Amino acid sequence: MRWRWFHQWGSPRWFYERAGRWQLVFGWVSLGLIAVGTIWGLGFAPVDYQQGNSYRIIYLHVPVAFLAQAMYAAMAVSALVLLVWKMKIADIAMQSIAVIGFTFTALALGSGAVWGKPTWGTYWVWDARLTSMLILAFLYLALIGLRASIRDPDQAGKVCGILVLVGVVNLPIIKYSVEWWNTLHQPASLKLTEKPTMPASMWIPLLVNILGYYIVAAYLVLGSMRAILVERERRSSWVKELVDRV
Amino acid sequence: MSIEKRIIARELWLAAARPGDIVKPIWFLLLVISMVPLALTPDSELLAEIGSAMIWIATLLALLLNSEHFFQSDFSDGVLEQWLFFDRPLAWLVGLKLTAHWLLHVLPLILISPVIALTLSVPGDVSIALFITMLVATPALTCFSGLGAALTLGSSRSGILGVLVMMPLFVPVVVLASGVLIRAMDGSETLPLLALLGAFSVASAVLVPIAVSLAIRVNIGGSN
Amino acid sequence: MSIEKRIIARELWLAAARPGDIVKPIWFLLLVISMVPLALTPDSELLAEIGSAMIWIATLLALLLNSEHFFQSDFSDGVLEQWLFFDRPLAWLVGLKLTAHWLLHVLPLILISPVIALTLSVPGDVSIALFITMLVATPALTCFSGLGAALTLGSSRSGILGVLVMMPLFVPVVVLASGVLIRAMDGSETLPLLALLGAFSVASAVLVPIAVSLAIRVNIGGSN
Amino acid sequence: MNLKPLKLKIARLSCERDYRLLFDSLAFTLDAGSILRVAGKNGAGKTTLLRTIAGLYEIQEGEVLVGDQPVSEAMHRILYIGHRPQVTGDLSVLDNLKHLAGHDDTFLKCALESVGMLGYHDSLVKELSQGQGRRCALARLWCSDAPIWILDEPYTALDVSMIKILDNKIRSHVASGGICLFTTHQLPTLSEFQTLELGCVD
Amino acid sequence: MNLKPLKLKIARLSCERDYRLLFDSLAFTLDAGSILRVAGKNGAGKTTLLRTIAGLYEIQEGEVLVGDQPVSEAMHRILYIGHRPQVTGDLSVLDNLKHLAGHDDTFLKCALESVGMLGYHDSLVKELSQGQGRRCALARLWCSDAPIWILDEPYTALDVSMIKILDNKIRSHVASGGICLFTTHQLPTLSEFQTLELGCVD
Ligand code: HEM
Ligand SMILES: Nc1ncnc2c1ncn2[C@@H]1O[C@H](COP(=O)(O)OP(=O)(O)OP(=O)(O)O)[C@@H](O)[C@H]1O
Ligand SMILES: Nc1ncnc2c1ncn2[C@@H]1O[C@H](COP(=O)(O)OP(=O)(O)OP(=O)(O)O)[C@@H](O)[C@H]1O
Ligand SMILES: [Mg+2]
Ligand SMILES: [Mg+2]
Repeated sequence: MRWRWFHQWGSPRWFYERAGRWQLVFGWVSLGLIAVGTIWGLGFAPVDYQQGNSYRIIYLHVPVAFLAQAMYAAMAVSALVLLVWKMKIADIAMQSIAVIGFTFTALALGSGAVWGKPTWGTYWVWDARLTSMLILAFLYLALIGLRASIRDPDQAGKVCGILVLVGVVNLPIIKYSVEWWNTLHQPASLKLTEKPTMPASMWIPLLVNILGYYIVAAYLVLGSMRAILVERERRSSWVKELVDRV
Repeated sequence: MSIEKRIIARELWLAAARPGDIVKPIWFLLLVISMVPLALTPDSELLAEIGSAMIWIATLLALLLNSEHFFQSDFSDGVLEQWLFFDRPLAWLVGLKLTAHWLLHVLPLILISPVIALTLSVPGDVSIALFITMLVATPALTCFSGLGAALTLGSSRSGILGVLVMMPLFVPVVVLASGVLIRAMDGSETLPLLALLGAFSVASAVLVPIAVSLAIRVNIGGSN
Repeated sequence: MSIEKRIIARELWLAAARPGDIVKPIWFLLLVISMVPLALTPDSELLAEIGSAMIWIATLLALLLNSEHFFQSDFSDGVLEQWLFFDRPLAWLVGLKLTAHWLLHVLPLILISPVIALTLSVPGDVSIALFITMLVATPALTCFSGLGAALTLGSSRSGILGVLVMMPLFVPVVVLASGVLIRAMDGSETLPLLALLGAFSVASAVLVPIAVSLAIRVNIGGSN
Repeated sequence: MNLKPLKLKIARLSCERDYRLLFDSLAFTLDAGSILRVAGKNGAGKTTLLRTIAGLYEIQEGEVLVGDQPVSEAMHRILYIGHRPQVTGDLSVLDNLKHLAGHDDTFLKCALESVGMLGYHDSLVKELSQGQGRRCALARLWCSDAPIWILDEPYTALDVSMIKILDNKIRSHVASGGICLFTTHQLPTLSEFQTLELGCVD
Repeated sequence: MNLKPLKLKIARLSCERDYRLLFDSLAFTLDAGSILRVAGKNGAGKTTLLRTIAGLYEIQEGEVLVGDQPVSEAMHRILYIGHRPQVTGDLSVLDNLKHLAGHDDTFLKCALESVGMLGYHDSLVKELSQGQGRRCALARLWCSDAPIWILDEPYTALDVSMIKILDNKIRSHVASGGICLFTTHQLPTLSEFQTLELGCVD
């Protein structure tokens, strides 16, 4: 069976153009939302009575932390589509999401570490959630490394798909086991799980930001998919046409 | 001979032809463990405290490093692709190979661990717990490292890349196992955790060979 | 291009072709280090105490594992035997290769160690001592593991065997280096030990390539 | 022995590598008793074609039918010997054969005798010369009951006497109802075979 | 180019493997401009002889003199291409040549053109077909100024056109004062060469 681009409908070119339009929309919407959320959060939300102004990093930290995990789920869906329906576009999605997902994970770790210094007095502790986030970063890295080590893109896609799916089974187990491990012998001195009871003027901008980051993720994924698509199809006629037009 | 017997027999012949493969991980374990007091501290109380965890980490590494070339040489001399022509599902053959590997290469490592625990003055009941934990946890680890090796067959000089790819997946096993050890040191109940570990091992022994066979097919050149 | 340039250039091309070879040891180090709190304890005080030694052992392992195939692939595809036809002493070429290897594969590992020390809450001055120790000690270790790899070229699936053959030779280096670390934690004078380590490294950089070239000749088939 | 007659049918088979079409809409049927030589210059795609037919490479487009089954379900009816040694250097000649062919010792020793390697059954494969290693891999032809043989450059490294032995074996295989596909750059000394010339696509 | 004329002298050369005498008190001298084909059946010891002469195997008994020097001190005057690929799969064709032969790009591209591999200089060797890989290894013949060529089964996996190219190259090498030793099981299409038949010892 030949690997298809799409199930029945469309072609790489169709995707390229359609995705281009959506990308434009997503770009502007997310820009608006993030601008509103961030300016509101940084400039107008009230100061936290415990943490002072340092809490404001939440407007970056929480959205990226959410996305770091959501991206893996999206990647798993792509992997399933790739291996079951053999749609090449799913492979491209997987490749894009792996890099962007890793970026978000790294941002979450980085912003968390920066936040940890004023609140906990240290950049890093081996807390359950932090550790499972670190493992997630490793998993993304493993995927990127695995893909980079195989020259043939089709082969690399399938192999990465297998790893992603195995990872899906394992991620909840990792999360559960790490949480359990930590609660066993570490006094619950630092807990991220309890939501700070925030006033609405704090969490509404947060919500706006979260939405904005989700859309910006979609924007980034579409953009990187288009770039990979053109690069993989560089010798096909439609890409040559496209290049000629520019 | 049935195909099953031929697969198992070959593992035995290979083990006889390359005795180093069996001795290497044990040797590695011994050396890493003897580095610990050298590089860290000869203080026997601290050693007893961290001893079982150290043995566990070192065993993990020894096991992983030994399985890094799990399929590599068979792949590059073309024997692995001949398995596709056997009248059996590849996943089944892979399962056999993994089992043989565990028996020949991992079991000796487990059997030696109580002796090593002794040298680090780990208390007796903890070292028994360590022994049982290894017995229950290593099948899952073996399966995962086999998967890592299969996934990276196509990459140039895969080497330890496979192991590294799979390491994030080892985390649950490592965490559960260290839970058992900590409880054993406290003297509290370890059975539920061991049962969990066992379930994990059984599940991976059933499912992972399928993923491995897929990965091998893809790396040989597709056909699925 | 002179033969020297060709040897060095090839190492660069290979590093570019197999970026995994550079990333792998770093990745290994990160994972081993993150296994320690998982398997042992997340207690940051205990971690700070054993942290620098852990990093040191893990770096050692990462370095060794990376050099296990030092000559293997060149040997089996026949490029290494072509070096005998070059108009230069083999020991000189081997020395160049070892140097390039240290720069490309070991140095990154050293550069990253202070960051890792941070995650294990190792105090700042100890982590500086760790950094310097590594800088001074790794040339000797690289030479020795190259020798191990060369000695075992002829044996089947040499793999990590070479490393294990050489491990006993590492002991002096490990002992000296851990001496530096312990003194750094106490706050006492580390310079004499570092000087000793440095002398050891220089001596092995001069002498070991000769031994390596002999071993390679023997394993290619004699002609001494 | 006589084999159950079997057809090998290739339909619309295409393969592209790096945007270069190696073969396009290839179609032919091989009946029991036929020999096909795949010819073409270096890089024409002979190995690729043989491995695709053997089921080792994914079929990009088209079909390969062994009897009525797609090849992926009928690989056990194929004997494939390719460029790679297909034997393990660290094992003895006999153990290698036992693993791949799985008969008893006396039978295998007969097979080794046929390829002139009887005295070597206990030697490790890696201690053999190039040609002796190939002979040992080819000994599998004497142990197999697969009707379809796919041989990629089987004559490589063989001396004149072994080439004759191999030719005879192929002849007797197709005489008893088998099919043989092979490649070679040397002019084969076999007499009756069809030739498929690759490399005329672009 | 014209090479400084050089003699290759083999005296009393013997080799034993596993208590089997492969060759015994072999002695011959090759003058500048001569071609020697080493023949013999599989396992006769051709590869062993060539590698011994090239200085890769330790000399068990006897002497190999390149000019007046023992071979161990004159290995840089020898170009040896053996069974193994002699190239690195992970590097591009051009980088491989650069490392082994060390000329500049334009020169090497000429060499690649001679072996019909010009379009492939950027491909990784492991992505080439068997014959293309061999061609890439043989391209070194076009870059070398070593007077003595030792080629172990150079024709393996080559197609007819490349065999012709190789023959011409060998011919022009000896015409300019070189020496060439080679083995092959195919009847070589070269015209003037001496033959040394191995395998008559026991
Ligand atoms: C490197 C360090 C850190 C990492 C890796 C990290 C990771 C995460 C993750 C993964 C989430 C999302 C949780 C979810 O999906 O429900 C999250 C949420 C959050 N984090 Fe962090 N965090 C770090 C440091 C911190 C610090 C220092 C603070 C503040 C004291 C903090 C406060 C929060 C809060 C308030 C939330 C939102 C609450 C929730 O939704 O559960 N984090 N963090
Ligand atoms: N590494 C080795 N260890 C032991 N014996 C060996 C080794 N390599 C070769 N031999 C033996 O030496 C003999 C000669 O081998 P050699 O490779 O020289 O033969 P050859 O003439 O090149 O044969 P071919 O035509 O098959 O290439 C063979 O009988 C072989 O078994
Ligand atoms: N792994 C690979 N990745 C990319 N391209 C490849 C790969 N293997 C082969 N090719 C390309 O496919 C083409 C056909 O290769 P193939 O091995 O089928 O040729 P062949 O006809 O068997 O040649 P030869 O006579 O040299 O054995 C070649 O041009 C080669 O460059
Ligand atoms: Mg071929
Ligand atoms: Mg030979």
